[in-house]
Amino acid sequence: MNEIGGAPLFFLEFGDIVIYFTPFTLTLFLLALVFSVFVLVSRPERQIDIAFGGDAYYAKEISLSELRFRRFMSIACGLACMGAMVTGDVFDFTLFVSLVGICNVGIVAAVRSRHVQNAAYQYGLVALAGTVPMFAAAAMVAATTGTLSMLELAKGTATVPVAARALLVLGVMGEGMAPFYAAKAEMFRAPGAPYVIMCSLSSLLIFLRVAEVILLI
Amino acid sequence: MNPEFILGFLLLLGGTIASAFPVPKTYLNRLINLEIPGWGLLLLMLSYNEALALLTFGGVSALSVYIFVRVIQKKEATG
Amino acid sequence: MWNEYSIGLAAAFACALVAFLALVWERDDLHKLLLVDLVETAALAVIALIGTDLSEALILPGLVVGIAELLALSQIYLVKEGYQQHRVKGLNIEVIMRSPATVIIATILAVYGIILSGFTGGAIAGLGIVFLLMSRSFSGDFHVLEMASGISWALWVAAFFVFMFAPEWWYLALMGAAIGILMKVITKMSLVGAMWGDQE
Amino acid sequence: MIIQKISRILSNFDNILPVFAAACAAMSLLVILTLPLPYSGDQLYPKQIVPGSSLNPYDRGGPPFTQAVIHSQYPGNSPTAGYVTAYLTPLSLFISEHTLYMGTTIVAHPGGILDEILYNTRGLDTVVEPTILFVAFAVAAYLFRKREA
Amino acid sequence: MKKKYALALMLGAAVPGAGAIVLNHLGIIPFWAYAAVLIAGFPLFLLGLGLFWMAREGKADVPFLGY
Amino acid sequence: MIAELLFATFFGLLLLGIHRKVIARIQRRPGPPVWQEILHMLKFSFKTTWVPATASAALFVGVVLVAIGIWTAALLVILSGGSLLVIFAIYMLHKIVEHGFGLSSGSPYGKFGGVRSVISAASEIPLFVTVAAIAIFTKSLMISDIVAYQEVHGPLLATIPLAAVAMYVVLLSKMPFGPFSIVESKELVSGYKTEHFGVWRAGLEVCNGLKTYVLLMTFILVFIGSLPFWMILVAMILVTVSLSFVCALSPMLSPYDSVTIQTLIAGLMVAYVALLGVMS
Repeated sequence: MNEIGGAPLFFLEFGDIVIYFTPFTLTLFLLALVFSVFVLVSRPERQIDIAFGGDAYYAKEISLSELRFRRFMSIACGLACMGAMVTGDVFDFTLFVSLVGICNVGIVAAVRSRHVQNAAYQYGLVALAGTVPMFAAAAMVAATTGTLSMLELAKGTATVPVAARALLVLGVMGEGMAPFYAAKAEMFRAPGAPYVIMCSLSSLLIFLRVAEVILLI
Repeated sequence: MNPEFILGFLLLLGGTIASAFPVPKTYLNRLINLEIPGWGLLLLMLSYNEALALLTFGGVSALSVYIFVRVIQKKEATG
Repeated sequence: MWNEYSIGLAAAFACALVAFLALVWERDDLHKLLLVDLVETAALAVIALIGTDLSEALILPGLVVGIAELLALSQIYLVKEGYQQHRVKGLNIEVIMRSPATVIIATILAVYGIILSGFTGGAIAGLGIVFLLMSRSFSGDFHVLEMASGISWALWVAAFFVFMFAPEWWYLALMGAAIGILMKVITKMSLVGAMWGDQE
Repeated sequence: MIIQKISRILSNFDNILPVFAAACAAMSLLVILTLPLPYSGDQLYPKQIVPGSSLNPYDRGGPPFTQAVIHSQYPGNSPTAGYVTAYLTPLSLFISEHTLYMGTTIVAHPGGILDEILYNTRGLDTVVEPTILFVAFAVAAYLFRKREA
Repeated sequence: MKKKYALALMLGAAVPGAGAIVLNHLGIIPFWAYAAVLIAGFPLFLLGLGLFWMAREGKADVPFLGY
Repeated sequence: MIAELLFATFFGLLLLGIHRKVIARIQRRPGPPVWQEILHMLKFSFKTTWVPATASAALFVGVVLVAIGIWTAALLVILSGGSLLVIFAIYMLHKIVEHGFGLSSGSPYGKFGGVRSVISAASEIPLFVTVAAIAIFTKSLMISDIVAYQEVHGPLLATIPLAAVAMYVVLLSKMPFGPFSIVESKELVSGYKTEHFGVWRAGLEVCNGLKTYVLLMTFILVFIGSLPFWMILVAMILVTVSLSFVCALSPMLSPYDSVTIQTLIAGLMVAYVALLGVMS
């Protein structure tokens, strides 16, 4: 089944790790790029909170150092996403995904709200625990098939054990956490729209990519 | 299957149980028990002749102990 | 077909099972962090079971991811619990406080690390510096450290591109990469040491 | 209603780690049940043990500045693969000629099989991985420094 | 936003788009290049059209605090 | 292509109008005329337009462009018979557009809409199930291959009805006024679109029209197969009407319950595909 995301358009070879673009991964790559550019050029919004029981309202401001740090983290997250979208190596993919996880933690860790930090910590723990099934999956792929390259695995000469695929999905779930939505939503209450959007974008992107990967290998 | 392999896995299993359910359950106790599966892993790497991984694991696990001790000390300083 | 690999895998996943079960019932945040560190060990064991040179090349990144996230999370923990302000005076062990032994151990580790160079060397030499900074309660500014680590990262990436696009210069690339990554890991590790001496 | 109970558990973020850990534990159990798995004989970068060599666990053959044979995925993509493996710095050459214990250091020294894999054939892994290190330490350093401000 | 700029935006998106259609029909550029121009151009064209056509200009405000 | 794009926009908006009308008739209200949504789109482009003072300007405008852009891309993919996975990717990424709309303005209502959109991320998982189930049978995910497969083997609707149900639920969760439309429920004013007014809102309406058209078209092509063009349009209207019945007759769920139900559906579907995979 080579036609999962369309035929590869071109390859970029870094030794054993071959980066390749299919129409599918190219679409995702471009979206990650577009949102990274948004992060780069846009100022954060000033979130308005209304004090109930009166007409008072106040805007939350983000300090300059916090802004710089979170922008840096968001861009790193965008780059990690782009890498995860196009890499053609299972272990490299897991590394990019863990980079996405730690960047997501970083984006919200700088927020001063105790509530958000709590959510960030819980999410960080899940992200760290998620690396375990992911690395285990990559190691099992290497041991049972003798290769890590998705292009080789897609040829179908060696069968990847179902357990390894399931572990890979579980690990990416830990990093991206779509069904365990709670902490991510709490992280979203933090001000700084362009940055928190990157959290959500990255988890959607790695989900889409892992779906392709497990269908491919 | 050489002795290092068997011993490594026994230590890994025993150490995991010991640090998963330490008695009494204190931070330091658990941290010290964490060293046992670490040793198991070292023996396992030794049985596969992975000298460099072994060396790095040694360095890195020492570092992680520093990190944990720092956190525990700060927490305990509250009293 | 119960080969050595499958037996090892069974044992490693049994460890993971036990550790994850402990994690299910754990409510304390710091205990959770310790248990997550325990779980990482099982993952490393699974990677080690490949038993080729590749497995070593995979263990090193795996280790680094673990320690890096651990450091970040421990710092988040301190901030979120409000323990950041608490004064902790160095390491409360008499022997290494202000004694020449610290310097000697640190020097040995650093020199050995530099001889090793590369990845492992960075970790070992970094450990030496951590040791030194811990006992000396260093509280200088990080800018120098961060700049050094940034430069070494750039050096390493440049070396990587030389390997890929101008392979005839492999010797240069090898030296650049080895030194770059050594510097990079040392500077990052020494941050841990610097964090110890934060009573000021 | 059962659905409301489930949503109450899932909506509290203190519960996500236990839920995820439970999922992982269940998966570990399933993996154990699917064992045994075959171990592929055709591995990349296989280990060769040359007893008696002073570079023991890491002797991959080849004198300095010649190309050793290593089994990589795409040999065509890295034409210099094997040079790095065979290269010894003057210092490591000296140690390997005079002692039997070079094996513990050779690979980390510039030149050696791990440098070959980490820097050359699987270099992108190593680019990503210091980046993870960098990002995580940046988070820690930022939070640490924020207290001072 | 001045109407002048909106018009420029609209034309700036429309002209390459129309060009891409023609070139694709003549077989000079491949389908993907045409698609890329269209995907980037269509939203810009729509917004430019809307802003130029009827939208009135106003001073920036915080609309949801008006009640 | 431009003609198809414009047609898709207007026909999609017409479908949304029909949706509103049918719901209204079921609930014994007269309801708006069926072209109401098209009028809406035109009306919004006459209105005063600026960027709110508190908003993150680049993002505020950028998401509108992205919203229209991704659905234009989806239409192109479906017309050229490209990969189904790309369409589903675009569908999932529509979530980001919702977050962007909700969060970029700084308004509390928009923010709550955005946060709800984040927590309902589980609603997309049945999509993967659909993809996986289709891949098991057709061995390819190119829409042209899937259509060709159905000409030989008959519609996939008969082969894998549960996968069709999964995708139907996904469609349902994107229709306004449905049981899962927690992102735009009325206690949030208009949810994530509250603060996008004037031309920005007109752009969003264009995106909604395109989205509806593309999703229904995908559903029909993938599960029924190739039909004459007018038949496809009729089938799209029929599917819309059936969706309207569901929307009109079911209450809106509370946010977390909606997510839990979607997660449970997703879990069931995963089990179903695992079963399919084992059997094939």
